[in-house]
Amino acid sequence: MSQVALTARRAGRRFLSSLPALLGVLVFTFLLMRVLPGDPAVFFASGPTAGKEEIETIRKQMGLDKPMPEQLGRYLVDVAQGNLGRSLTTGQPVSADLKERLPASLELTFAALFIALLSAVPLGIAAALRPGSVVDHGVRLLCALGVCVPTFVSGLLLIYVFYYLLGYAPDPTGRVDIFTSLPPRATGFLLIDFALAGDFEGWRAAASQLVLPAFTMALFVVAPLARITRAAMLSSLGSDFVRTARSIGLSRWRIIVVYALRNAILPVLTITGIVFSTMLGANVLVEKVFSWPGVASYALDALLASDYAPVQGFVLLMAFIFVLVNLVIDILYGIADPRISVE
Amino acid sequence: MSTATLRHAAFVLRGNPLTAIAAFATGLLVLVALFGPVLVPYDPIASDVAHALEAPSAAHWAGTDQLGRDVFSRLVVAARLDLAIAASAVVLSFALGAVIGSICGYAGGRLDRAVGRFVDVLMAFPLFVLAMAMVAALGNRVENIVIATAIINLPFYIRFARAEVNVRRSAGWVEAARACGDSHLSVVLRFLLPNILPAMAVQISLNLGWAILNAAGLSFIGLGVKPPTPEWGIMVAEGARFISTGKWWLVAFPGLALMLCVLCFNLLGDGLRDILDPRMRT
Amino acid sequence: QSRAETLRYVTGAVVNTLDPTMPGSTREAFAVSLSTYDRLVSFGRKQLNGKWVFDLDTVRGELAESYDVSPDGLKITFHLRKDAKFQDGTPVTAEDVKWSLDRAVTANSLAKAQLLTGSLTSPDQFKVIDPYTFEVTLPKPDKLALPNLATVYPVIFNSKVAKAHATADDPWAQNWLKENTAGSGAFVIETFKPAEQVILKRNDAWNRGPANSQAAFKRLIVQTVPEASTRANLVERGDADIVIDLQPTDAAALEAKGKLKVISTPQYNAISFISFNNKIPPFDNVNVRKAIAYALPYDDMFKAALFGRGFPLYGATWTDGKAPSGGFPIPQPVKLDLAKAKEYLAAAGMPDGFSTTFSFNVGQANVAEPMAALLKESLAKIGIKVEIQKLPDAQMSTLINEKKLPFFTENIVAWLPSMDYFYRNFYIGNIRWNYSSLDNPQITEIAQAARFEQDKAKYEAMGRELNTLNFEIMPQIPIWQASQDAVMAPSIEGYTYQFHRQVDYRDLSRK
Amino acid sequence: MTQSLLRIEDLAVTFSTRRGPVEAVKGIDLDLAPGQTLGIVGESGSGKSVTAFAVTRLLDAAGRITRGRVVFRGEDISRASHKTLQAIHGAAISMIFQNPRAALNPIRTVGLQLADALRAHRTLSDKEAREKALELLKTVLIREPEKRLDAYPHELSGGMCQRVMIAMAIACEPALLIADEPTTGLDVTTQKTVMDLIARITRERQMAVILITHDLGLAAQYCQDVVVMEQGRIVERAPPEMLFRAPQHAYTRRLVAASPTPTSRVEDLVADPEHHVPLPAEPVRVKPPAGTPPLLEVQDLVKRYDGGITAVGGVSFSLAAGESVGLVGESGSGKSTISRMICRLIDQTEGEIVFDGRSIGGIPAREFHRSEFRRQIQIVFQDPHDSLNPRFSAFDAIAHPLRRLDNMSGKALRDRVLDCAEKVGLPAHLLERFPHQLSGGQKARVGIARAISVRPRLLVLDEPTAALDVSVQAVTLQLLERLRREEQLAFLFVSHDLNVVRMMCARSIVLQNGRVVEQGESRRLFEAPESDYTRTLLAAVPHFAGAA
Ligand SMILES: Nc1ncnc2c1ncn2[C@@H]1O[C@H](COP(=O)(O)OP(=O)(O)OP(=O)(O)O)[C@@H](O)[C@H]1O
Ligand SMILES: Nc1ncnc2c1ncn2[C@@H]1O[C@H](COP(=O)(O)OP(=O)(O)OP(=O)(O)O)[C@@H](O)[C@H]1O
Ligand SMILES: [Mg+2]
Ligand SMILES: [Mg+2]
Repeated sequence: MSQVALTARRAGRRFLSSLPALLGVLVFTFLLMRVLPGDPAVFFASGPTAGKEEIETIRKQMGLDKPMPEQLGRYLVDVAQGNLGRSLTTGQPVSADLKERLPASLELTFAALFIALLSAVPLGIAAALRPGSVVDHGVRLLCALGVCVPTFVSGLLLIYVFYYLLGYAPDPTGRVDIFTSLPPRATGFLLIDFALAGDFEGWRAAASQLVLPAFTMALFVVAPLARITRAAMLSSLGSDFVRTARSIGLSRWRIIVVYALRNAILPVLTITGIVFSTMLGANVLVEKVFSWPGVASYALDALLASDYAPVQGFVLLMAFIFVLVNLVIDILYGIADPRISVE
Repeated sequence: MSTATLRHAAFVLRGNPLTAIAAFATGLLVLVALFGPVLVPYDPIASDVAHALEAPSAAHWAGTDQLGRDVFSRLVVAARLDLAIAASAVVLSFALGAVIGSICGYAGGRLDRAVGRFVDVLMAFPLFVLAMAMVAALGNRVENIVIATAIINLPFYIRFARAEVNVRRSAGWVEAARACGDSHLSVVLRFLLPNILPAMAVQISLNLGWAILNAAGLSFIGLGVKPPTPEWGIMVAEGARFISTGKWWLVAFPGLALMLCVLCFNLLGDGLRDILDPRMRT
Repeated sequence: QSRAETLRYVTGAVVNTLDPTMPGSTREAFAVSLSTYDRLVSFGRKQLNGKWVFDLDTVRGELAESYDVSPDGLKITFHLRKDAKFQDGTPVTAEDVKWSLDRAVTANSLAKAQLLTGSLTSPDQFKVIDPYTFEVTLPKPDKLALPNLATVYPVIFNSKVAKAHATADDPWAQNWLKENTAGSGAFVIETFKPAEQVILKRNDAWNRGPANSQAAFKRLIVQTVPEASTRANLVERGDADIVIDLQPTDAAALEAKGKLKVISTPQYNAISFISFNNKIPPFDNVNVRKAIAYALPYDDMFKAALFGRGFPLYGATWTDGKAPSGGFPIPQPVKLDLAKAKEYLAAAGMPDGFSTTFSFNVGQANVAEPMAALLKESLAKIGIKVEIQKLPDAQMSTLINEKKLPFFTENIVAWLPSMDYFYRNFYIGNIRWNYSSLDNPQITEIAQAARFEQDKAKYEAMGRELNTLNFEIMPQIPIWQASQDAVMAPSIEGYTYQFHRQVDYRDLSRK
Repeated sequence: MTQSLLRIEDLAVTFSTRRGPVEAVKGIDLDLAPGQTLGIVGESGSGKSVTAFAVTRLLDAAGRITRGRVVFRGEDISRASHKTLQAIHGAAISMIFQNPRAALNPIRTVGLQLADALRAHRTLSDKEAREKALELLKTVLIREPEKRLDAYPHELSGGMCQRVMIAMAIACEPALLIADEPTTGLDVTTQKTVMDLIARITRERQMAVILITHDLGLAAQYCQDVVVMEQGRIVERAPPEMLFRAPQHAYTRRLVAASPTPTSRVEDLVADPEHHVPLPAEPVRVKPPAGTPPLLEVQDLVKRYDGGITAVGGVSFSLAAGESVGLVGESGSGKSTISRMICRLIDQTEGEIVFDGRSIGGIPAREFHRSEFRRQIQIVFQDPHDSLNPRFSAFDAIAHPLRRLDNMSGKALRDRVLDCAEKVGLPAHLLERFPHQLSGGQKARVGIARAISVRPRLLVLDEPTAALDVSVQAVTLQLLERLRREEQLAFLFVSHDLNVVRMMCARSIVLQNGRVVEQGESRRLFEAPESDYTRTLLAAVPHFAGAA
């Protein structure tokens, strides 16, 4: 179908047009990291007898002895070849680390987004159906409550209550109970891998491990999602075409779902994209609190250690995902809204 | 503000008790920020190790911290700094973002695309990590926390202002202003900017809360305001370390203050949206 | 294996390599290497105040069955155990020992600098006598030569396996060994996720435990849990078996609850300092340094920041102003005395005080931050205005290395905590660990001489002289030795405080 | 009328607003026989739509029927349950709305929406629904109906959208069709085809129709009976010939007089003898000495937008001082583009503009605000509301060009503003108000006052009355005419209403697709058009049959 071709072409064009932004991110991060006053070589040469020589060794290893423009040039060439450098914190190539850890972050983010959407959209709709009512105010208060606690506090509290006091939740130490044997890695997403392996015991272990951190993260994004859903629903419920739908005698549910909601989904989709990217980058604290072996906490440690390569790699990855998510949202938008593909 | 706007605001507030409460609480908060330091019972940074980690009592309403400092006094005194951080960060990003965004939205074309690219670069950054990196690079002084928070907010303001101006730029009154002899720049600054202000007020209000949380997050990983200055974020971050030992007051009270403050801003933002929503006006 | 046969250890730090000599390897990596590799010798242990600690003075065989030192102290001969096998089943021979020690002194690694302190510098010093006899030659008799071989670096590799993975660029197989082991240790790596977790299983063939036994646990989990309070929760709920890096407050609380076993050992090879850069005014003035030394609220700091968990190094009385002992460190005769502090300040020509910044790093914030707040408050009373600066760890170490921080707090650790070792490594030369940038010819001379002093009494006298001198110059203020709080399930036994301040998993067993 | 289809008895509707309850419809009675076509006319806000929505019970949540009954086929539906209403909607009563594009779901294909309408009341398989939908599209005379079935509303023109709307409305053969301003916003030519279609279909199916409009001509042409509403009340009901020949009620008289017809003159527009101030006589134009350049001369003006749209493709004309020239053409023909170029708000792509003998086409629009000609060419915009900065009071709006272009301030400024306000008939006490506190007519006056405050010589009027009610339009047109005669202004008058142009302009220019089709004396042009296009335009203008 030409619709598909059109969408593909638009997506391709958008992707190409975002490449300069990626390059910008790359260079900017590189420079930002060099501005950091910490010298990674000194930090990692922390052995009890570390001397000048050891520091120099590490510096040479990292290529820090070269002039800055040359370092940048080398870095760009390396990145173009898919080499993101080596992390001093883990001693592994950054790309390997990221590959290992990204599924963890993604799984968490998806789960959180899922929980958030599942609660935000119905809440938003409920509020929009009766604007100004008790329900509306209740939803508003509920959402505002969610965003007003820093994630690290809500995370620690949840752990305290559900793990320490009640013992309902498994120990908050990563993606799966340490005594559960891992499934063969197919996708890196434990829920999927366990399911593929047919290990439902394991699946449950992984899922229960996921609940608290995902919930902590979701709490924070329910508000913007619900807010947008409400606004979009209000505006589509008040629109002319909904009036038309009423005038031809469609049932109330059909009007709400097929006419109002389908149209209201569009702005929600846009926000979901933004929320997803910000969550992925901003769940540093949640990952820290829950010992989640994701990319954000990885970058945080590296940042505090002035370990350049992982931070640069992480930022590049995030930017790339950002572009990708935008692309996906764009395509979805194109599918959901036929008006887009013209213009 | 015209009287009609005030009247309209009063009307919305009456139908919207949450916003009214939030507005009242925000006012209270501002008062605390202004006069708190002269009202508190104790010196917020004077230690008293003999009375460290005492639970709330009549002498110390919110208990004492690790150094025996009065938590309540610290909370009250912190209000000023926290509000100042939030306000200045938001004002900074708003001022920059609104001007840049309006100009782009009005001018369109190449400039718009170029700035759009720049905004894309910023947006593509994992923002919290960017803030961390900036604070780490510039040093964790209050100014730098403000700057970092402002910069990570900037793209949203630019986009918002751009979109708002874009829908207005072909309005009759914009062309009329041109016909009356205004230059493009003056149209942007004197006509469009004031007109998008109300819409941006909502964004500002929501962002105020977010800025405070952001500062708290930075504190949590050790990049916050310098000790021993009282600041809610730091107090929560430090208190969080005591959750497991049952010293609940150390995290509960600052957390509550933070929560209340952010809650107020959020509810206020929601309310503002209603006040400013033209559809609510008849 | 059952849960009881598994040891789960949680830590805030990370393991980043399996080769402990890799530049940049973390402390947790050392701990893992203790279980995966054997060394020629290891330290014994002794009881101190009812707690097991390592004993620097007993060096016992590990892969070596025994060793002899020649009368002139220049030759050490090791007789290897004949029943020792690498994890691939091949026997451990003198060839392997030679290759491993050659690597230690040749390759660019952490081992090189460490072994230097024991006069071990060249492959020429290592000789294979026969497959089970190995000889080390020293240029001068050196007390630290043997202890150095018991540190974490001179691990014995399976040279055949390692060589098979060596390349022209990497003759010592450093890249391969980073992620793989070729040792003879008590445990075998099962999974290694850098910065996340390491799971090890018992090497049943290993017999270097007490009475030639195996390790007690069948399985060992070393897991990174960044949040300190979560670690406390884990061990309290019995999900983790042992943890050593809790916050002082959590350790105190858990001890008070009495459900768990808490073994607090002052880290007596480590010292926390309030340091000045003696080259940056006004700290180049000894009276300023002394003024500060008398203006610190030691007791409050010890109580509020450390919850009293450690060994204070202040508040002593030296009768005639001379150090009573030649050991290091010893409690200093300082205490909070603002009148005296003011006098010193006046003597320094700054009766009205001055302004300065005091730095500490983020990683130590939970102790350093309350300490800094108290310090600031107290110094303000004698007119010194302090601004507190909290630095990310990498920045702090860079600034210290560049000698740019005027006033800060830091810790040091000595693996081989003899008096001269401390003075030589922490008070001499333009090196990072010389926090005070001290350059005192007298201290330098005595410390260097003490290194090779074999006479115990003379050595003690030298120590006393150094300590006295050190107190007079006051280059920095030792404040305490913080405790290592090992919190463990009541069933865990055998915990020993080790020189590397990590848990030697081989020590532990379950009742 | 023995058996009435719909009977409205004493219907009243109240809205609750923040200023308290507002009674929008204040007790109306109406009767409609099956197959009858009834027009409802009246000015904006008179309650026409509210009546329609009340009948169909599609009112906003804020509105409530407070009184009266709506009897449909003998059953009172003013308090019927949700279920009953759902059964009636579409099947017995259906509606067509203004702005057809917004009234269709933008992300659902036309075919599906038609199917929705069909299946709301019968069970049909997908295939049957599609076939029925296709049939409906054929009924409403859409070209290539098979293709349109899968089209989205944005892929159709406004007229086509309205046809789809009609198809949806008749899908289930209702007995009553309510059309609320079905052609507002459509071109005159499209308006005619759509109205003809509605008329034909309803006649064929013997459906009763309520046609709501503010265009008296339209009502006259298509309805058997017309009711006039004013402020929520019905003031008169009569067949159109009667109504327009001999209006009974004063309001109706005013309305009829204010509606421009092919023969009306500006002088006669306002039928309110008390307030009628006679216009000054047309000033005698002294023939300028030979060689004097015209005030404005436009040569081969071309405007191409990015994307290759040629909005204006080579237009030339000239305009003398004090002259009024009309610019007509259907939507999109380039009228606004030309006026903007002449006002130097946008740059032309090619061509020359000469003002008073001096070229101004060369001054870029960006720089024109510094030019001495800025004050000489002013513009009045289409939508009076949209053309006022919501944050400026009326005073500021009028004073703005004076401050900017004449650097006036203080008392001089105040005097001049008051002077201008008086000229346009704006009471001084309104000057402190903000746009949203002014009525449409008042806003139009502010816009005009602003334009004339700097004493321009050329006033470009871009559809200055398109958004106004007829009676307000009449007053505004008179005002403009007076200003022109008194101040010796030249007008470039843009409009799509041929009757208005004919009345206001001595000469007219007809545009189609950015090109001049015909130009000349207005009277001649409209009486004996030379081009087919002008003829179609004229034929499409609705007219009162036999009106004087
Ligand atoms: N939702 C509402 N809330 C409050 N008042 C309303 C609402 N809808 C309509 N009204 C009021 O009811 C009156 C009648 O409005 P209505 O829409 O019926 O006018 P109309 O005759 O259709 O005018 P137009 O020609 O502009 O469509 C107006 O004064 C209007 O302000
Ligand atoms: N900014 C623009 N970019 C691209 N095309 C435009 C732009 N403005 C107008 N056009 C196109 O130029 C053509 C002429 O538009 P213009 O607004 O001059 O028409 P008009 O005669 O004033 O119509 P209307 O009666 O609807 O106001 C139209 O086809 C329109 O789509
Ligand atoms: Mg209407
Ligand atoms: Mg136009």
